[in-house]
Formats: sequence, C-alpha cells, structure tokens
Amino acid sequence: MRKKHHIFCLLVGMITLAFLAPLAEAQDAVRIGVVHNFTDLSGRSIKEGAVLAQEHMNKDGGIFVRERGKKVPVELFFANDGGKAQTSSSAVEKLCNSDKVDFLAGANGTELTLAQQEMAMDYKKIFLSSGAAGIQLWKNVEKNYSRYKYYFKYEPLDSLQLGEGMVEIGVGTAKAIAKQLNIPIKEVKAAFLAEHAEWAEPVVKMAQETFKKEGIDIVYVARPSRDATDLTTEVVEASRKGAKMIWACFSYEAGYAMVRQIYDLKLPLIATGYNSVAQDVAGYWKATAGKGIYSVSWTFVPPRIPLTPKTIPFYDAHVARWSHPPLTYRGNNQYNNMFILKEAIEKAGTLNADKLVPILEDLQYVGIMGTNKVDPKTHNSISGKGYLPNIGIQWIEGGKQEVIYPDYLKSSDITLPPALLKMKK
Amino acid sequence: MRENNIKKTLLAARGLAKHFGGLAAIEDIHMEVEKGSMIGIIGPNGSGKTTLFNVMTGYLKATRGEVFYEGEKISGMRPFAIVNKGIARTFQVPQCCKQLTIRENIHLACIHRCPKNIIEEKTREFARIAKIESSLDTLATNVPIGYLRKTELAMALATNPQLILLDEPFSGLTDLECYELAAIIKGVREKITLVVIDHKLKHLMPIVEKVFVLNEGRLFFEGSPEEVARNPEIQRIYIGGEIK
Amino acid sequence: MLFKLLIYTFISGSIYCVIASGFSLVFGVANILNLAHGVYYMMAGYFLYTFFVTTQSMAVAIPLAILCTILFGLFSYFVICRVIDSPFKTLLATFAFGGAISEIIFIIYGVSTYGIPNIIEGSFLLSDVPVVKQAFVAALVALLVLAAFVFFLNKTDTGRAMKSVAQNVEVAKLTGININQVKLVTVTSAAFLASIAGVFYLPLQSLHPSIWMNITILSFVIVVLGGMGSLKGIAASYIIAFCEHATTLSFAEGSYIKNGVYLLLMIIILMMRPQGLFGKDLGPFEVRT
Amino acid sequence: MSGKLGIPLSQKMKKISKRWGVLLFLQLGIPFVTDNPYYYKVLIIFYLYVIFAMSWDLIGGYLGIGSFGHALFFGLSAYTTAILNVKLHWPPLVNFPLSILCSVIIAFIVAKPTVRLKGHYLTLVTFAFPVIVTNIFFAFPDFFGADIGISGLSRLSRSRVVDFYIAFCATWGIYFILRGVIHSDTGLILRAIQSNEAAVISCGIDTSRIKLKMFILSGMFAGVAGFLYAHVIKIVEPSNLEVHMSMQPVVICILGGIGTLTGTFFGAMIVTIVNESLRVVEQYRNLIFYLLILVIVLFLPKGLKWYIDGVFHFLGSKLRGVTLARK
Repeated sequence: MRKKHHIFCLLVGMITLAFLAPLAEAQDAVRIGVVHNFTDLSGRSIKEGAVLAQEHMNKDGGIFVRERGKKVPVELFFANDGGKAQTSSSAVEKLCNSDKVDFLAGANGTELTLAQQEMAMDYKKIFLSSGAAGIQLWKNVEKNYSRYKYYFKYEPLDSLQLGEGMVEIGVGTAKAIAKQLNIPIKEVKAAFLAEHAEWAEPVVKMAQETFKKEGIDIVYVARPSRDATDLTTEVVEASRKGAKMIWACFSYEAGYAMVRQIYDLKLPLIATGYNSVAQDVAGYWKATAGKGIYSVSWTFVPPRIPLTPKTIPFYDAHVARWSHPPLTYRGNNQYNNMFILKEAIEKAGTLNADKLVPILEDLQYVGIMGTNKVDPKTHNSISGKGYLPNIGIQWIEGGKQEVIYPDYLKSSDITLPPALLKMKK
Repeated sequence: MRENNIKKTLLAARGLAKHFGGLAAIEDIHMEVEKGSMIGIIGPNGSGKTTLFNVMTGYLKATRGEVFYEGEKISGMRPFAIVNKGIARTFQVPQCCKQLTIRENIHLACIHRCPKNIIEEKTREFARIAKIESSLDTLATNVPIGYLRKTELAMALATNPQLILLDEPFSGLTDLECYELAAIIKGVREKITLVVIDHKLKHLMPIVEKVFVLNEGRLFFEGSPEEVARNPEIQRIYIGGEIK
Repeated sequence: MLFKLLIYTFISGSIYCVIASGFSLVFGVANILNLAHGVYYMMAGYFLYTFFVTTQSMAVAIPLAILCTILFGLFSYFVICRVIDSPFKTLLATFAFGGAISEIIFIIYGVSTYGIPNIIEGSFLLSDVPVVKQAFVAALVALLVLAAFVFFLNKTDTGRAMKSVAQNVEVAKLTGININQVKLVTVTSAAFLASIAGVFYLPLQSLHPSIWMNITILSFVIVVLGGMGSLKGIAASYIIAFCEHATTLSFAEGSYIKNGVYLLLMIIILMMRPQGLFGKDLGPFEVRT
Repeated sequence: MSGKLGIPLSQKMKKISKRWGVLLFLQLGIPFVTDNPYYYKVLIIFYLYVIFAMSWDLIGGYLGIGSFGHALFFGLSAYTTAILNVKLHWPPLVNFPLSILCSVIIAFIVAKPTVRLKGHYLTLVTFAFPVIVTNIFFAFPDFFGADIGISGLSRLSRSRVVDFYIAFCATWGIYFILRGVIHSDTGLILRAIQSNEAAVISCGIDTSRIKLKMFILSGMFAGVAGFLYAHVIKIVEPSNLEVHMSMQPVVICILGGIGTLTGTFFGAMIVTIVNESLRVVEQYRNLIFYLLILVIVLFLPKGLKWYIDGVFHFLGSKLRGVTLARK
C-alpha cells in the first residue's frame, strides 16, 4: 500500500514539474515558431532546414530590425503537430502563447496546416507554410482576405501546380519510352496509381485530360491508401493490361511499396509521375534496398545543379551540416521561407505583422529552386518558367539521382529497365 | 388436504425434446403440474432434469414440443418474459450477483414489481421469509452457499411468481441447513406451486406430494413418494446410475 | 483472373495464418488479447535489418533475428502477463506496451523507412501469374512452421499442457501444470511464429515503426472471425486475404476500402454466428454453472 | 432511497463526491487565476475528454460492455455539425440537437446487433464500425472532405472564457445526470448485469433492452462531447473516428479508475493536461505517455482515483490525530 502511495506521489511530482517547466521569459530575439511532425521524414527535414537557416542568419548577427536599430538574433521554437488536427492546432497555440513567437513557419500536410492556419489567424501571426499542397489554404485567403491575409505560401507549389509538373514529366517519360522502344506513343499505355487523398483528385483529373490530348491511353486506374504496404495486385494488374508505365502520385510510404514490388516482380514497367519518397536523396536507396532503381519522379528537392546562384551553396551547406541533402522538399522550403521572412523584415524594419503583409505580397526573392513570388490576392506561389521550374529525376545504378527533365537542365536521358527494353521493336 | 378440489393445470409440457447435436438430453416429455401442488423431479445424473428446467424457462430452445403455462404457449419466449409470466427458478449453482449485497440482490428482484417507497420493506419481508435478515448487508461473495441458496429463493419469491422451479436446492448443504431450507419451502408453498429437482431424497420426499422420475431423458415413472419408494425399478436405475 | 486471385490469396493468407496463430494461441492459453502482437512482427524486421547491416549475410542474420524476437517475446511476457484482473486493462497494457516499443524504435532508428534485401531474388510465372519467389517461399515456410507447431501442440507434453490450460485453467492447475510456465512458453512461441512471418515476408515490404497496429488489428479480426481460441479458426485468414485481393481488383479505391470490406464481412458473419466460424456454440444464453 | 440502497459502494461514492464538490468550485475559479487562452483551450479539451470518458464509463465501467468504437458517436456528431455549419452556415445552436440525434441514431444502429454479443466479439464489432464509416466518408470526398476533413467551423462563442464555462457546465451537468442514473435502480441493474447476467434475467429483467438504452444514452453524451470538440478545434477530420480516438476514453477510464465517474477527471488530466505539458520534452512525449500508462496499469491497477482517496483518508486521519493531540 505504502509503496503504491510513493509511486503516486512520484506521478504528482512529475505533473507539477511538467507544469512549471514551460515558464521561460522572453529575451530580445526574433522568435520563430516551427510546427512539424517529430516522427516522420517531412518533419525531420523541416527541422533541419529551419536550424540551418537559423545558424546562417545568426552567423552574421541575425536579422537587422530598423525599429530596434540593431541586428537581432533568431530564436527557434519547435512544436510537434502529432499528425492530428487537434494536437497541431494546440501546438500552434502553445507557440503563440507560452513561447510568444512573432512568426510561424513550417507545417506539413494540408489538413494539419488548415487547423494551424485557423489558429495562426486568430493570433494574427504571419504564417509561412512549407509543406502543404492543398488549394483550400490559399482559397481561404481569397475568400476572406481580411482574416487570412497573414498566411503565405511561397513554397511548395499547390496541388494544381504540382499536377502540371507531374503530368509534364509523365508525358516526357511516355515520349522517351516511345522513342527508345521505337513504338508509336499510342502503344505506350499508362496506368494510374494515385494515392486516395484530397489533394490528388484535381491532379488525377488534369493528368487524365492531358494524357488523352497527348494520345496516351490509360488502361488502369487504382487509388490505394497513402500508407499501403502491398500494391502487388495493382502493379500486376497494370502490366497485365499492357501498361508500360505507371503514372504514380504518392506523397507517403505507399511509394516504397510500389517501386519495390515492380522490381521484385521484374515487371516491364517504369514508374513516373510523383513519388514523394523518391525525392529523398539520403534515404530512398536504403529504404528500398536498391529496389527503387529506374523509378522516375517529379521533385522539388534541389539536385546539385545551378538552378539559381543559391542552389549549390545551399546543397553543400546542408550536406556539410547534416551530412545529407534535404530529405524532402519541405527542408529547402523551410530554409527558403525563413530567408524570405528575413528579407521582408529588413525591408519593413519592423516585426509588426500588419506592416509586413504588404511587403511580403510584392516581395520578389531569388531562392534555392528559383524566383519566389506570391499572387497578392491569394498569397499562393507563382510557378512555371521564370519562377519555379518542374524538375524530374531518375534513380539509376549505384543509387545515383539523374536529372532527366526539363531538357535545358537534364544530365542524362531516361534509362529504361531491362524488362522493358526487351520489348524493343 | 387442499381446500380447492378442482385441480387446475398450471404448467404443461407436451412432447418436449431437446437435442445437443446428436445426443437427446430429453425426449418427448409429457407432464402436467397442477396449481398448488408440490412436485419433485428425481433421476440419475445426466437424466436431463436440469435441461428440462432450462427448456421450460426458455434458457434453451426446445428441439421439439411445447410448454404451456395456464393454457398459454410460453416455449420460444425469452427467459425474462417467462419470469414475468410468473415462473421463477433457481439454479444448481446459485446465481446471485456476487459483487452486490444480499439486500441489493433481493431489491433487484423487487424492481418494477412494487412501488419504490415500499421496496425496502418488501426486501426485508422476503429476507425474513428466507431467514437471511441477519446478513442483509454483507456482499454475496462473503456468505456461505446456504445463504446464497436462501437468497436465490428470496429473489425468486420477490418476483411474486405462481410457480417456482427449484434446481437442486439441497445440494452442497449440511443436513441442518437442509432441514431449515425444507421448512422455508414448506412455508411458502401455501401460496405458490413448487417443482423441485434433487438427489437428496431424504429431504425431498417428505415435502413433495408427487414425483416424476426421469431416466435417460425420458419420463420413466410418475406417482406419489410412497409408490416411488416401493418401486424396485427406480432403485435399480438409481443404483445403476450411481455406479455408471 | 480467378487463378491469380487464388495465388495471391494463398500467399498472403498463409502469412496471415502464421501471424494470427500466435495471437489466437496467446488468447486461448493466457486469455490475453495481446494488442502488442504486431510488434513481434515489426521487431523481427528491425532485428533482421540490423543484423544484416552489421554482418552482411542473411544466413547469419535470419537465425539471429528470430532468436532475438523470441527473447523479446520472453521480455514482453513479463509486461503483458502481469495484468490479469480485467480484460480492458490487459488491452490497455498491451496497447501501451506496443506504443512504447514503437516509440523507442522511432528514437533509435529515426523516422525514415528501411528496406531489407530479398533472400531469394526475382520472380517466376505460375501459368500467367507473376509471383515473387520470396513471397512464395515465405508462404510455404509459414505453412511448414505452422504444421510443425501444430505437431508440437499435439505430440509434446508442453504442447498438451498448453492445450489443457486453454481448455480449463482450474483443471490444469489441479493436474499440477505450472500455469505461468505454460503462459511463458505460449507468449514466446507466439513471438516465434510472428518472427517467421516477419523475417521472410517483411523484406517484400518496407520497415516503419507504425506497421505494428495494422498487423494486430488484422490478426484480431482473423481470430474473432474464425472463433476465439480455436486454432482451426485461423483458416479464416484465407477468407480475409481473398476478400482483400478481390476488393483491390474490383474497385479503383480497392486497396483503400478493403479494411472496411472485410470488417463488414466480419460483422455480418458475427451477426449470424456470434461465436465465429469455428467457435463452439454457446447456445442462446450460456447459463453459468 | 438510492443512497441507502447502494451499500456500501454508493455510500462511499456519496461521501467522496462531497469532497469533489470542493474540486468543482476550485475549477469554477480558474478564470480568475489566468487569462491565457492556451490554458483555456487545454482545459476545455480536458473537459470534453471527461465527458467522452464518462459516456464510455457508463457502458464500459458499469455495464462491462467494452466498446472500442466510441469515437464513432463522437466523430459522427462532430461531422454532422461541421457539414451543417460549413456547407449550410447553420449556427451551432441549431446543429446541436441534430448532431446529437445523429449520434443517437448511429448508437441505436450499432447497439441493436452488438448487445447480443459477448466479450471480445463485442469489442471487435464496436471497433469495426468506425473503420467502415471512415471508408464511407472517403468514398464521398467532396462532401465529407476525405482526409482533409471539414475546416473553418464557427466558434462556440465569442470568447474562450465563455467556451470554458460552456464546457464546464456540460461536463458537470452530464456528471450529475450519470450520477443520478448510477444511483438509481437502473444503476443497480447495471452493476448486477456486470456481476452476473443470469441472475438479473432470472429476476425478470430484460437485460438486452437495458443494455440498448444505456448504449444509446452513452452514444448521446459522446455526441455532446464530439459536437463541442468540433466547434472548439474548428476542424473535423477522419482522425476523430480513428482507433486512437476510440482508445482515449478507455485509457482515461482505466487510468482514473474504471466504474468511477470522478475517476475520469484524473484520467483525463493525465491524457490531456499532463500530455500537453509534456511538450517540453517533445521528442520523448509519446514514449513517456505510454510508459506512464504502463506504470499506472501495472502498479496502480485500481486507478488513480482510488489512491487519491487513499491519500485523502491518510491525510484526514493525520489531521484528526493532530487535533486530538491538541485537546
């Protein structure tokens, strides 16, 4: 009995401790709150990007704030979104309240970002999201500007813009297959494997239209769940229906299953489109035990090519700091967004959100991937030529990434898997 | 012996049968229980006495045949409905709520049967009948089996039934307790018809006025205790039953 | 088409069998619904990965992984068999245990997914159906191990002891069987069975600390569908597998809604046979005697 | 009479719940202590979890029906109000009865077949329903918003403080309703059923009808929690229907002490407030949380409430000793 009471007292002690802990007082700094998931890749890359940016800023004293008349160091506060709307919105609230942050950056996953957006707007904090593709986010700004004007999405692209990229690459792949197997593009049949998620719906529609226009017919469509672990049935069905390429659309672990099973079954198929996990330069090869070879994907993680003067320095710095390039595009988005914030603050010379909004709206910033600019009405990023390019990469022997799209950047052509090459006429 | 000579049939089984897979626990039982009578059912182990009760009270579904209560077909009804018709029963292993006190157990049976304000005294009254007032507030887990049997009887009475089926009320009791219980049973039978299963003929025979003998699921014999005592066949079954 | 369906049903069905059997066993003998069951499968995978990376040879890694998983099962026994009084508490304890383990994995291995190279490379055509060699082998091994285990249950004293405990603990106690020992053996062998599935089948899938829950749910469904505590019942896993593959083939969203489909099936079956397919009949109302 | 009835359990309850009366008024005072909306939010969520847990406790704790799909009622009422509020712009007040009705209906649909089942079969069937419903939701993405759910619900009231008081009143209101139920004859029947259903049936009580009733009542209160939750978080998404959500009330009840209404307060405190304040060790938060559950289940199996009572008794006796010594 007595022992039990001891245990109980111990618990009580823990509770009180936990309560007392977060009472830390603010000192002079630009406080940036970063919400991300502590237990997945996207979250990890966001953290790495944020920390790297902070270090780079503080190396030369931080951000110059005119109204304070000096350079102010950047302080980061991290909170876990826990992969749930509730936890993530209370994470934001915790940042705004207990940690008294001035700005919010980070977030991944549209549903979570939506929850956080609400919270951030309640507190009128500038919020630069760096990993959510849902169009609802900027639709909100469009609908109710006065409330949502504090939300900005320089990067990443929204699902429609992503869609363009994926489709472009899909069509590019189809053309390449047709050329290499010297068959008419009519015979390059495509199968769709798109994750069953809200953001993918418009993309799939768009893809279907474009493919029809290009004369590539779609023989099979499957919409597995985004964390499916076994897609054998789907891929086999696809190749049975005579598809030579799978136009994939995966933002989660299901991407591994697909490439893995295509490889295991030695199917005459090549996966293209968008396979989020294939962007992960560091982990992809390990995660698929080399089975991820030949898979093509649209990417928003910069390969080591001079897209802008900033690309290669960033790439090297990231590798130097974390011994690997960004794991997902959220990493470089986060880094980029924080520097956009820096630029805006130095322009405005204040941390006041309402003063910053107009500055951010007409800010044109040359970032890592290209030139960042938002549409002042919707605060949505502007993509396409001159702004943010669509890049396609392919994994080849020895776990190397090759840029295969667009033509003015590519380092090599698409390499087709041997099983597919056998079909050469 | 009884004031009303027109003997009205209370419970009647017509060609009752229950099969568990292959084996027939009971097979085409015909029996009638007259109002106000006191019936004993005896038979060796596995002769289907308890199954008969379970079928009559709706705990098991009859394979064949029907049960009538006051001329109304009750076979197929759910157990609680049959209880509400007025047939209470007890079990071989007393079924009381172990986590509740004796009082609460009896109270349970009184619910919906009498207005709230008199439930308390009702409870105490039934407790007095069953001679368990002394330990009303002890948990059912902490009382000996004798008390449980009495509690169960009290609960059965509390559902103000016309007919009570007692399933081996004497088993597991000392002789003393048996006499006590027998007395209680005698006490209540003025108003209520009783059917009693038991092996302890010593205690059963004196209180019953008619006996059904079951053997291998069939109704083997039916008559007064004296006739049963005289019948050598039954002795043989019983002894055989014991040895088998 | 149907043939293809059957092949894939056979493969995944057999894997489910060997996983679910352990779950069923632990429930039957120790009367514990071990929500952490999926963790054994997952751990087998992680052990295999670790040992393969360190030793670079499957021949060494596989036995080591199985051994470690068994040891892990041994360890888990001391956690999950401590709470006995209420079924909810056991559920909660095992759930928390599983959660804790997967969190630890998160902390050790980080959030990234890992892949294990196949033991046997390549695939072959069964008539016109492409089948991954490893998957096929895994299925066969699973069945063999299961058969061996059933033999162990019926022929050895320990096995018989387990069965008797499953049937009636009290009687078993009276006959002088050491209940805790039996439970220990049971949990351990459950871990062993799961580890077989993990070691041979996980290389075809990716390794992530969150895979355990689905496995648990799957085996739970199988066991309930087949009938609690009846080892025959795990044959239901073929039904589930068939259901999955059929749905996947017939709808575009197939592999998304497949869980819903087989759960629906389960509900319908339970409505008709509340004791599951192979469970023993309780009658309309069990009288406790 | 109910007080005299539930001996000794409910007498103990009465005594103790007097003590919780103090606690109640302490809670009332919170707004005078702090004005940090974040703390309010945590507290509101705490209250909603208490409601949710109490609703589970009614069937899980007192009736012994372990429903592992309770998120269904919670989530469905949340979705109902979300759809009405976002798509049709109906105010929360109008949606309230509708969403409760919705969860009552679904509770009936679920309960009708399940109450006949026993033990783990029941557990799994209750567990299966939310999964199926989630799948249905995903089948109509443009209506139910699939994985993104429905966002932008109007808030419950102007200020957090008012929200807090709404949650507060709802919680204690439901607490007293349930307490009434449990101390009445019905409560006795519930405990009896958990103890031995055969006995209850042989008293001529239709147990499955009672079970059905209780299930619906429980579903209704879960619905209340879900409704409030939707308007506090202002986004409704499939995770409201997930296994994780269904686990919450079970966890809370067992931590706090199963079959004790006041226990849910302590359980919920662990699950919400402590869990929230563990953010300082974010990396290990979940681990600590799970370990905490394990420790409590393994070493404090009776649930926190029981031990807290123990501590109170202990202190009480000490104080009494002191006063006696003075005399």
